[in-house]
Formats: sequence, structure tokens, C-alpha cells
Amino acid sequence: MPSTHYSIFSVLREALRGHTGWGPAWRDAEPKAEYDVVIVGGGGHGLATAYYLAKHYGPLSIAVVEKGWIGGGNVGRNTTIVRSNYLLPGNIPFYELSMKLWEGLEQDLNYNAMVSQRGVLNLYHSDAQRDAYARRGNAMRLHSVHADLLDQAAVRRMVPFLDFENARFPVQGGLLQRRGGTVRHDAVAWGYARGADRLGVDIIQNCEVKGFRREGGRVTGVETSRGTIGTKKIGMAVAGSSSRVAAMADLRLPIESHVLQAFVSESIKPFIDGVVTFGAGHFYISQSDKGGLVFGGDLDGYNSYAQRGNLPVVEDVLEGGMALMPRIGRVRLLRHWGGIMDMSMDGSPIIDTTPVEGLYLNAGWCYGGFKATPASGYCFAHLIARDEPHPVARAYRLDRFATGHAIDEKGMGPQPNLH
Amino acid sequence: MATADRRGNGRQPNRLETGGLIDRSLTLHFTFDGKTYVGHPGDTLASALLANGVRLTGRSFKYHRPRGILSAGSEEPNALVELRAGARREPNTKATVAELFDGLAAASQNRWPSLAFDLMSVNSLLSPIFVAGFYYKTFMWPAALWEKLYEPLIRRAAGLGRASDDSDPDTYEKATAFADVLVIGAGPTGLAAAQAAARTSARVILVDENAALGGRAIDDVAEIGGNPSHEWVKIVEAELDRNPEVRVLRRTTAFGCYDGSTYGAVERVSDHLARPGPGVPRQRLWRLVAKQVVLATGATERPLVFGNNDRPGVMLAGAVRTYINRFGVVPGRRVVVFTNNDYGATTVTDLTNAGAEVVALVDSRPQPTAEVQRLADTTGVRLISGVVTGALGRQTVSGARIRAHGGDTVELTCDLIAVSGGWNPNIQLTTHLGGRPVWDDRLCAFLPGALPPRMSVAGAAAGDLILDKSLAGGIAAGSAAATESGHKAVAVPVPASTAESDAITPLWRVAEPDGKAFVDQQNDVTAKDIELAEREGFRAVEHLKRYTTLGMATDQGRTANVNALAIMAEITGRSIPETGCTVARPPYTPVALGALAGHHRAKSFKPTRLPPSYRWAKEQGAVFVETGLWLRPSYFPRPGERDWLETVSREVTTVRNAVGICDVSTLGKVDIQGPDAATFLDRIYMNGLKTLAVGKARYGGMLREDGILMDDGTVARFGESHYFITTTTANAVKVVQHMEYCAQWLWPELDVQIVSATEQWAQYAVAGPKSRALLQKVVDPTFDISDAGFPYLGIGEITVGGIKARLFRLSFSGERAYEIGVPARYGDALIRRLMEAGAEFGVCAYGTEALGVMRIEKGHISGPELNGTTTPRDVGLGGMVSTKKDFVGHVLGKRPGLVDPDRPALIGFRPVDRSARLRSGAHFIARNATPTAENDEGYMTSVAYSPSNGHWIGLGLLKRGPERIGEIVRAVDPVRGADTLVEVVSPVFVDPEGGRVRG
Amino acid sequence: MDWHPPATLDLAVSARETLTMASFAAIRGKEEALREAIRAGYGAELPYHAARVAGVGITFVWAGPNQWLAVAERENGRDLEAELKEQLAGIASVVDQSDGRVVVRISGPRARDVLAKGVPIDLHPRAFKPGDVAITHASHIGIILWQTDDAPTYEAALFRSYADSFAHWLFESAAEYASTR
Amino acid sequence: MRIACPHCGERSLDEFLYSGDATVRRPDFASPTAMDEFIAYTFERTNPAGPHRELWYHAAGCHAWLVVTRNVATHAISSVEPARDVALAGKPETKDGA
Repeated sequence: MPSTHYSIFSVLREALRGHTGWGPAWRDAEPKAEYDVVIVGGGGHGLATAYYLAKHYGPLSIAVVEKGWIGGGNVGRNTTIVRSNYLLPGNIPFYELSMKLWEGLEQDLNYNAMVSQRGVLNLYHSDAQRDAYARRGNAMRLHSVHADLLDQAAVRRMVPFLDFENARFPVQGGLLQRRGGTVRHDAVAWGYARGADRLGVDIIQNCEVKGFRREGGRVTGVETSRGTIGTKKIGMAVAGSSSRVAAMADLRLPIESHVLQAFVSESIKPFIDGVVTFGAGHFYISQSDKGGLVFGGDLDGYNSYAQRGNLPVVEDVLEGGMALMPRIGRVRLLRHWGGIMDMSMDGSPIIDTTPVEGLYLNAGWCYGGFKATPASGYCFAHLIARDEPHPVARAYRLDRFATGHAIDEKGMGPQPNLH
Repeated sequence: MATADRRGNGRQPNRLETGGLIDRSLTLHFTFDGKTYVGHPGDTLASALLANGVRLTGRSFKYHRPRGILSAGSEEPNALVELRAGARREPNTKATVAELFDGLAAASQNRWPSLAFDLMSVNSLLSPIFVAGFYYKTFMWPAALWEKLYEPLIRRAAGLGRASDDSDPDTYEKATAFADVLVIGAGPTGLAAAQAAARTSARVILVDENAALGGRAIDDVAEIGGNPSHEWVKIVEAELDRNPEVRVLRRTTAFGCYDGSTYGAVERVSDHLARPGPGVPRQRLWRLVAKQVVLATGATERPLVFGNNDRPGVMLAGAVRTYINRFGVVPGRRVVVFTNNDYGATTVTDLTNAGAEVVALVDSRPQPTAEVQRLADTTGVRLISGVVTGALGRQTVSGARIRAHGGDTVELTCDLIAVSGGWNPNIQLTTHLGGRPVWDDRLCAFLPGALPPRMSVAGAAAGDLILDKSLAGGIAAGSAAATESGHKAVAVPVPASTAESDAITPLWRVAEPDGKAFVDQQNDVTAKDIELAEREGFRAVEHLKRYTTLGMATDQGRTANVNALAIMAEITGRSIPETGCTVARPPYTPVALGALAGHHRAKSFKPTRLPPSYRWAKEQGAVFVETGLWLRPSYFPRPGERDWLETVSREVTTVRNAVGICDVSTLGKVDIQGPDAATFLDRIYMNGLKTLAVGKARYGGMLREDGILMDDGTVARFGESHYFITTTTANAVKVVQHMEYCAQWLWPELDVQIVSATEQWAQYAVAGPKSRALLQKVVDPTFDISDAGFPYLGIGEITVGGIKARLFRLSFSGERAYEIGVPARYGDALIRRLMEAGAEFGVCAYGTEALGVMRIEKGHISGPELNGTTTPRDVGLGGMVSTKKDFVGHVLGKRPGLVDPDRPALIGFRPVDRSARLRSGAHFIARNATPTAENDEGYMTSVAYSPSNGHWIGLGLLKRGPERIGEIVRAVDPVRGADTLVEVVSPVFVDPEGGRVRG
Repeated sequence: MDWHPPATLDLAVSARETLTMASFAAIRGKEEALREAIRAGYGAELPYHAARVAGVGITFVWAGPNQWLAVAERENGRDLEAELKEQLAGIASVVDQSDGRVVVRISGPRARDVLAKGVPIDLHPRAFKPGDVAITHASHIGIILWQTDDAPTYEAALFRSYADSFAHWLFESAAEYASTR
Repeated sequence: MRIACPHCGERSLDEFLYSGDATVRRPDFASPTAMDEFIAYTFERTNPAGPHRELWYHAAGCHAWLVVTRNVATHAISSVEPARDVALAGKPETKDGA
């Protein structure tokens, strides 16, 4: 009998029989003719949506269709950070719901995605930055999300390896969210896939969406590389490709696709506990459980669908890195890669219905999509099942640009590459 | 080399008497794990360790199995050491590429307490549990223990070497170089390509990761052009070095291919020395921009997958040859050669020539090829058609178990198993821009697919593994690249070379191995792990990699990926192309992070801009603050002042009662001229400017197209078609960019010329009731600056000591004030003159702190209010916005969300308890409400201690703020533990009637 | 500027402190009139592209589309802003740049090697010659760069506030060659 | 990536700033449907995964705004024109089309 549930007993039993009894984590499903709901996109958000739909709103027949292999988009190419240290009321409750779901994820999914809450520290280097972080920390506290404003001495105790002596922009302190941290990114996709599969969801890989079937302004199915699948409800969760897929339904979105690079170093003995974000340059860093320094910086800055970046940004990121922590000079960069970000016009996401009835949109995640995965799936499932927004995601409307209700954390305006 | 001694070779049991490209006349001392050894110039750490008979060099990542030296190059998965010590400690350094220098100190890593006796090797006993993906299935019970127990344990075990505990003491730099033809790799192919290209007079850059050029031509014994191949290398190298248009970058790895035919390369300028010379960087990052590129990166040998194939003493056959031929080291005395191809088989010759005994040539192919038969005949080696099923020995190889086709098993004693599973062309750079490799069944390898623009591939990297084809390919590619880049072809004959055979029959893994059969040695991924991944559904190549961590180690799986893919294909019954392919990410080999930063670290992270009064302010003992790139005086402490607050308060009081001087040169200044200048500015600013009289200035605000405030400043009109505007310091560059955008893209029909003049003028605010009196002593007397002749908002061109200057009657402080500008070179002289002239009035210099206090006292907005989310109305400027004309932001500023009367709007605050301190970032809550998100009504943007009022004051954005004057609200600041009652008051705390400014 | 140039025979660095400079741009429709005025007044042909030309007692540096920088020695109180405003009245906008930028001269056999460490353009003699101009940057600092002779000698005009940082980069980049001869 | 500035020649990416879609044109503020037009102009994007015309600014060079035609999927650039020229050429067309 194949082992499906993970427990101390099943792990030991399989260890004794050479692990020959494990079954597939998820079935490689064949598409059926019709489903109640089809989720387009087998990334973190799509799989989480399917999981929560099946768990909370069933019984429903649900399929997730994925162009390539599941988890191959941004859930598999990010820097693994989770946090809810947002400023604006449209964002905080949503990301806090996500944090809470992260905190219970392993038990919920019976899958260890290594949720590790070792803290997220945003450094400040000026009085103005301190005040902005105070405003943010206070906003979090008003939402019952804990945050601490640290002075320089406290930061020094916590992360003594930064440059406190010779910095161009000296560290003055930081805003700390102790519950922030990292999660093993690939495992999130696999865990949700396995969880959804066990609730009967069909996960269909190598199945590319080619178009939407519509009758009288509402959807009736999706055309895929593996045939047409009938359905009345389609959830789009294809961040990075949202504009392309939306175009199949004749929608133009407030989104540009931009490339964000991520970096990992060779494995070294862990010395960085949590996540540290430089406030005077484009650089943030954490260290994985395997020992690699995982870091990143700013967008490359130009529209792109190629999953790669260019050298100037690589240099910019490492200039920030060496300015912040000059002891990493002799550590080596192992790999850098790029992911395609759905950059929205205000830097915040969209979870909403669309002008096409039955077509639901989950898009515009910018570079914040990974940390949002559980809440995104949770709220998108709610929207699809109930046809009304989940209360914590109600600000993520598609028409907010027309009405002047942008959720602009950075205050950069309708310039996607500046968010 | 001064410290190297000439006393002798020491005992190097495996060093050959002759041969190799090392200098036996010099002896270098080095240590490994504290023990001293000797080697020679030309050695790598690996070759020197092998020469000294050291085989155990490291422990594997997960199971802590003993590991030795597998390769002789940058693909090495096992022999990783911590090189150097202290601040220069370099973790995970491959011993196979670390050049030996006198005094080198290296230590093994990831073992405790010692390399030979590693307690962590108990992990090996737990290996039945620690299979691929075990993390995801376990450590969940109970949930609380993950972060308290399991993860800390995992993190303690994680990582290989240790990063230094101190700042890297060496320097790095970056440079850019351009070439007609960039040749990557200086093996026979690359040398031939560079030679062919250079002869056309093209500008050529040749890079190679090694110190010595030659590649296979120095690793193997062959003839090229009638010379021993290493002699041919010298001849070509000399020709290239003589050519002034050729730049040869040795010890340089081209690590990444980027758009626009730009290649990242890192030159290890000083890594072969104990420390860099004076002024010399440790490493240099090159951005190489090439019209044409010839990729001649050769190929990497694949190991064979059999039992205990990770034991020290199992070595790639090509590496065995390299150690013999390039380093004069024979890595074993009794050797089994195990191969599936002809090239691997010929290793027998090198070993025999070096005096080693080849106890068997094990060829997995059912029938020996003609080449192998000839080899067996000429050397008399025992030829076994079969496979090695397992290496014997605990810490190092002591024998090999061999299963002949037909089933006979034999155990042979040996100390080295030389293995060859075929060759993988080094095509990584062809895939960096998304090119997909294509599978070649004959070579059993991936070849380059679609290439990056302007790249060609030659030699082994293109699948031409045989020497004569490599040379011909190199010459053809070099010539073609030079021609493509605009040079006239010069015919270069292909030199004759030794005949070779590349015949191969694939063997991806040995069936029924004796012991664990490793695919990825560094990450401890076995053939069984691949089976498990397949069983659990992780069949896509990327799933396989991510689930098992295969190919994710410091060697990027260069010796592992293709074997793994082929094994997955075997298990699933699909072909290799159906299974997938491996696409590489940069860098090709790991690159020191310091090199990517170069000069830009510590104080040089970003340039520092110094304002004109910097030198003078420094003399005065000013405290400076970083404002963007500028370093501005923050305040000017005087002896006896207790703290900054006392100093700043004194500066404010001096301005309000007498006169003060502040360097405001950092404000952006833009000169705008042209017949359409007035129309142009009218479309940029939200308020009308066409009516501004010549000789006058006006406050102006500009919006983004979405109706949000972008910047504010003054607009001065010097002539009908000549304006001079100021911007905030922070937005100086952005505003010029915006204006250029409007002039070139939105309204190109307008004739306007925009020139940044920020740096031309040293500009000082002279503020306070005595400001005119002071200026009258400085401004040349021909100019009337009386209130009648020079009223508030008047501007004019004047002279100061005969120098042309500009005077603006503007005030940020609310006092009678001027800004006086002189050409920047006179800035230092002017501040000295102003201070001297002001002495009789009690003048003081003031910095950004006092400037900030006074603007808050006057309710003027600044950065915290101009935060990219406020409308003019939000900050009390709604009345300025024109309703008639077109300007940027006009239409979208009327969206309902932006005109909602409930939006927080700017208002003033003072503490009910006047002794209480206010802080920016506090949120406003109605007096009797609980502090929750629902009751959040806005936040404090700016605060100051107001010496003029004798208490703290604040500006903030409060829901319907202007309607609530007199109300008392809470300013809650939980992150600083404060909750203060504040009264809503007018945002103007000083001289609300505005009389002082007019004098 | 904080001058501590490294001692080497292969590189000479100096600041040109005695220049008067002004930028100017043609008013629309007056492009030809401007060229004629420069021709008549200074005997120089204004370059359309990134180049620097010499006139009588003056040089003109291309500074962007329809924009030039006039550079001259500041002898006898010469003030190019005033001079050009008079010469080009009604045909061009003129702005004083004498103090906005400092001009650094970098000369000698090592000049190319040192500049390559911060300037991302091709200065090989086949690509960049005396008379050529480039608006670019050096180590994050904007410059207008031109070559004056084959020594080679380059001049970089940069905003005054960056001078110390520029010098620091330049001298650090040159340090490698300090002890070569 | 390298962009051939029509004024300065080919330069590295780090001299330029990308600034969005060049296929949208600022509407007439006096149009009766100005609000809708400005909303579409400012916020809605086609964002194609292929050839695209976009605005770049030669920030560290000649300060020219450029219209770059670039394949967003491959980064291959097929043309670079001064934005002023494109805008002037497009002006009457915009009026006719409006």
C-alpha cells in the first residue's frame, strides 16, 4: 500500500523499505470535459485557490491547468520572504491573513514547507526614514500586527555583521517584524498541489490555455492545448502573464510585465538569522536553511517577458550588498535569475471580477506575490465561490484607478517599474 | 616568490621526476589542515596535495562521506576548502583551481572534529531517512518544535565553509572593454580562433579561466603543427602577446552572457598571491562588449555512476591526464581505467608513460573498438568488457569490483579508478539568453541550440571533440567572426595534429551497483534518489532538480546534470530530449560578491556631493547629514551647548530675532528659455504662471498626471522668455527629466530650452529681520535693495564685489529673507563675506535642522508631506489649482477618490500638555475612541520643537483636518510607547498674518 | 578638489580652473542663423554630432541635440555667457556654465586603462579620437568627455559637487600603476 | 542590453531609464470624455509579449527621450528614434484620429 500521509510512522516505515512505498505527491490528471471551476495557472496562487475552494466551498469539481510544470513561475523563483509589514489599510489585513495561514500551513497541509519566522528587519538611515517606518509600524500595531522600531544599538545587537563603522549612509535603526521570515518556496507549490489533489482537484500539467469560450458576455469554457474544457467559472492566476491571458478575453489591464532578479550564493555556515533590508540601496538578504545567502534588489526597470535580467542591476545589487555587509566580499555568487512580475500601476494586487461574467482575475502581484500565496488563494476562492470579495481583499478592485483609490505604498504613481 | 626557498623538493611521493609545466627549481610551502607540505610554482592546491599523497580533502554536504579530488578544473564537486584565514578567509574554494603560492593555508570544511574522524558522518548511518525530499515529510511533530529544535539543528548542520568574520580587506574594481572578436576559452580551439581573428587586424580579447593558456593542449600529450602541443601553445601565445590589438585576459572567467553582446567576466588579478600588491585589486570585473564572440569553452568529462563512486581515488580520466601532463603528478600507482568511450581508454597510455601500473581497462561497451583493441595490443593492458560495480575501501580507494559482461565478477586491488563517461560540451553561455540545447545521439551530449546574437561556438563546445576538428573549427570561427566585424579575411592553414577517436556508447548508470551510486556528489544525490523523485511525481527536470537539490551545489551540477537527466529518461522510458534539457543560469562558475560591487562600497558606495560652503562649514565644526547624495550641514554646535536641540533652537531664535545664513545651493535650479517658455511652464505647474511679471517670483506646484503632487518650488521670471525655477533637493533630477519629457514628447511643438543650473550657483538664504541690513553691506551699492526697490517676491541680477550675482526675495522661514546666488566658485568666499558682514548683527549659520523647524513653524510643506500620495488640497494648496488651463494632472486630479472631503488634510497640532514631545509617524485617533485601524484618522507628518512657541509643534494629515481646529485628538505612537493628547490648530505657528516676510 | 594624484610617469591629472563656459541652444527656426553667427564670429562650424571643434580663441563641444558648450580661457575677465548673449541675441538661449562644471584633464599612456575602470564607452583609438565627444558617466558620476590629443589626453567636465568623489575614484583606479616605472 | 542612441551611439543599459508605453498619447483635456480617455491613457496597457514601442530617457547621456521598438520577449531592439521626431510626426495624426 503506498504511503500518502506523512507521519513519523510512515517516514520510518518507508525508510525501512527503501522508500519504495511512497506514491506520487499529486496525480498527473487528464483533463475532463467539464468542471465547475477551472483555475488557469498552476503556480502558488492557482494551487492555493484550488485547495481552498475544495476545502471550504466544495463539493466542486475543480481543475488547475498549467502551461508547463507546476510551481515553475514566480513561486519557484523568488527570495522566499514572508511578512505583513505593510503601511496602508488596504494591504495590512490581507497580508496579515496570509501570515496567519503561513503559521498554520504545515499542519493544514501535512507538508513541511519550512515556514521559518526569524524576523524581517527594515533598516533606516535618516530621520525621515525613521518617521516613515514609525508611521508604518504604528499602522501595523493599530491592525494588531506587531512591529518594533529599533534604534541603532538594538540593530547592532541583532545583526552585528553590518557595516556600522564606515558606511556611506550609516544605519540608524530599523523596523522589525519578528513574525516575518522565510518559507521554502518550491514546497509551497508542492504542498498545495498535494493538498488539493487529495481533495479531488485535477492538476493538469503541460496544458496551455489558448482562449476563452464566451456566450453572451459570459464564459462557457477554456480552449487549451489539450482540448476544450467546459466551465462556467474561470479563475485566472497567471501573474507574469496576466496581460497576455487577459487579452484572450479582450481585457487591457493596469499592468506591465517587468523582470526582477534574484540571487543565491554558495552555501556557507549560517550567520544571518532573519531577513535584512537595506534602506539606502537596493538590497535585501536572508540565509537559507541550506546555507546559501538569498538576496535581491530592484527591478531591472524595463518591460520584459524574458526570465532573465542584465548586468547593471546585478552590479547595483551587489554594490548595496557590499555597502551593507562588507564581510561577504569573498563569498561567491552561485546563481542569478529573473522572474516576470505583474507590475500594477500602484504596486498593489488585483483580486476582482472582470467585465466578462464568470472570469475572475487574480493579478498584479508585483514582487509581493509569494508572501501573499495563502491569502491570495483563500480570498480568490471566496470571490469565485461567492461572487463577492473577501473582506480583507475588498480594496483590490480593478476599477480603483478610475475612481482614484490607488493603494500606493511607495507613492510612486502610475509608473509600474518604480513600485 | 622571494619567500620561496630553494632547499629542495621535500617529499612529494607522487611527483614525477620530469614533465609538466611546473617549476621544480622553486619550492613553495603550504599547509592543509595545519600540516605543512611543499609544491611548486605552476601547481594548484589539488595537484600539490596529490603530489604529497593527500587524497582525503573534504566531507560531503549531507552524509559527510569522505571525498577526494575528482577533477582538475572548475567543475570540481568535492575538493572544497577554506582558503586563507582571518578577514581573507574564502570558503568553498575549489582546490583544483586554487593556484599554489608560498604560505598558502587551507583547511577542510564541514567536518568535526577532524577530516579523518568526522562525527557528523553518523548522518551516513541515518541515510535511509535522509533521502531526497525528506524535509518536507517530517519535522512537523509537534509543530512548535520546528523553529525551536528542528530548524536550529538543520541550520547548524547547514553550509559548507565559513565566511570571514571581518570586512574584506582587499579592493575590487570594474572595467569595460570592447572587442571586434571576443574568444572565450584558450584551449586549442580558442587559441586557433584568436590567432585567425587577430591576423585580420581585428581587435581581439581572449579570456581563459586558467593561469596557463592551452587547455587540452597542455593537459594532454599530442602534436600540433609538428610540435608537441604545449610548444604550439607557446608559439601562438607569443604571437598574440606581440599583437597590440590583442588583449589576453588570463585567470579570467567569462561567467555570463547578457543582452547586447555584453559578457560579464571576472579576472582574478591577485588570487595567486598571498595578498594583492599595493594599489592592485584582488579581482576585477570586466564588462566585455563584443561585435562577435567565439565560444571555445571546451567540454567537461562526465563521471560514471557506480557503487561508492565518490570514494577518494575515483577520478575523472581527463583529470588523471592533466595531473600527469600539466603538473607532473601521478595520482595513483595501481590504476583501473573505467570508460565507455575511446578517449577515456587512451588514458592508459598517459598512465603507463608516467610509470603507473594499469591493472585493467574496463570498457563498458560490448565490443572493444578498433582504437581500444589497438591500445590493448600496444600496451598489453588487461582489457575487460564490463563495468566497475563498486569502489572498495573506506576512506580511499583500495580496489575495484568489476563485473564482466557475462557475469564474472572480479576484485582488483588498486589505488585509483580513472573514469570517463563521455563529455559534455560547455555550452552554458549559449543558454543564458534562453537558448535551448539540442541532444546529439552520436556524442551522447547536448550541443548548443539557438545561439545568442553574434555568437558562434567552436571546438569541443560545439561537439568537435577531436583535436584536428577543434583546430579547424577554431580557425574557421575566428576568421568568420573577424570578417563579420568588418575585417578582411586572412587565410590561416589548419595545423596537422594527432589523430583521435570520439567513439562512445552511453552508460548512464551501472546496474546493481555495490554501494551508493552518486550522481551529484556535492549534494549527495544518488541514482536511488532520482528513482524516488520519479515515484513521487517529480519527473519534470526542474522538479527533479528542486526536489533532490541535484545540480544546485557550488559546481552547478556540471558533472551531474546530464547523467541525472539520462537516468530519469531511463526510468520513465522516455528519450532524453523528451525528458528535458538542462539550461544554465549565470554565473558559469561562482563569482566573488566583492568583484560585482567593485569600487562602490563603504564611503564610495555612492558619490558624495559637497555643497559650496562645505569646506567653511567643516571648519566651523558643523555636523553633517546625508541628504540624498548631498552632505549638508545639519547644525552648527557651539561650545557649551548641551545637545543638538539647544543648538538648533539657538539657530532658529537667531534667525527670528536677527539674521542667519543657510546654504540652499542643493535646491534644484533649472534655467528655462525660449519663446514658448511661459506656455510651457503653464502646462507643467498647476497654478497660472503666464501672468507672472518680469522681475518677480511666485510659488508653484506641479502634479503627476494622476493628480498627485510631485514637487514644489519657486518660479522666477528674468525676462519675457527667460525663467529660472527651483525644485526640492530630492526631486531636482526628476523634475528636469519630467520637463524634458513634456518638452520632447508631450508638446514638442513648444520652443523651449531647458538647462540644469543647480551647480552653477552657490545660493544662500539670508533670513531674519536684519537680513537686508546685512546684505546692504555685501551687495554692490549700485543696487537698490530697499523694501520699495526690492519688495517681497522681487528678484534681480546684481553684483557682489563686481561678481555677477542674483538676488531673490523669498522666504521659507517666514522672516524677511533673501536668497543670494553667486557663481559656485565664489561660494566659499561669499559665505565668509556674509558671516563677516553679519557679525555686527549677531549672524549665525544654520543648517537643515533649523531650516526644518522654521518651515514647520510656518506650516510650509516639505518631503514628508510631498510623499507621492497627497493632492494639492490635502496639503492646503487646493486654492492654487487652476480650473481653466490644461496642465499635467488636471483631469485625473478630479477623480472621486482624490476629491473626497474625508481625505486626511494638512493641519497643525500642539500638545495639550505643553511639555509633551511630539513625534512624526504617530497616528491620530479621536479623543474617546480606541486605537484601532477603524478609528485611524491620519498621521503626524512633521514635528519640531518650536523655540518661538516654547513647545513641540506638529503638522499632520487629519481626516477633515481644517474643519476640526480646536478639537483635541490622540496622537498614538505604539512603536515608541507614546499616546499624547494634541490640539488641532492652524498649521501656521509663527506670524500667522505674514507681516514679517514683507518687512 | 582633494588632490592626491598617484606618482606615475604614465598618467598626469590636473584640473583646468581658469575656464569660462556657456551652453547655448538655437531658438526654433534660427538653427542656420546660429551656425552662421558662430561661423562669422569664431570661424567654427558647429558640430551636428558628438564632436568638439576649435574656433578662434574658443572651442565648441556638442552637448546634446541642439545644444553646445562653449569653452574658453577666462583671461582678461572674459565671460562667455555675456559674450554669447550679445553675439547670439535673438537666435539662441545662453546659460552660464562656467562654475557648474569642473574640467579635469587626464593624460598619458595609462589614461585609457584608468578611464576604462569607470567610463563605459570605447576609447580605443579606432573608436574615439581627438575631437570626439561623449556624454556619459564615470563611476556613477555624469561627465562630458572629450579627447584633445593622442598622448592620449582626455578632458572630463563634471558637476562641481562631485569633484571630490570623482578624484577619489580616479586616483584609486590609478593606484595600480603608481609604482610601474 | 545596449541601446543605440541616435545622438550618442550605442550605450549600455545603465545610461537609460525606461519610462513606459509609447503607443498611448496624451488626450485632449477639453474633450467631453476626457476623464475616460485620461484613465485609459494613464493606467491601461496592452503589455504585449513581443515587439513593443516604449519610451526611454538617455539620463546619463544627452537627455533625449527616445522611442525604442523592442521585442519584450527577446530584448532585441529593432529601432531607436528621438521621441520628439515621433511626437511631431504623430501630432496631426492624433488630431485626425481623435
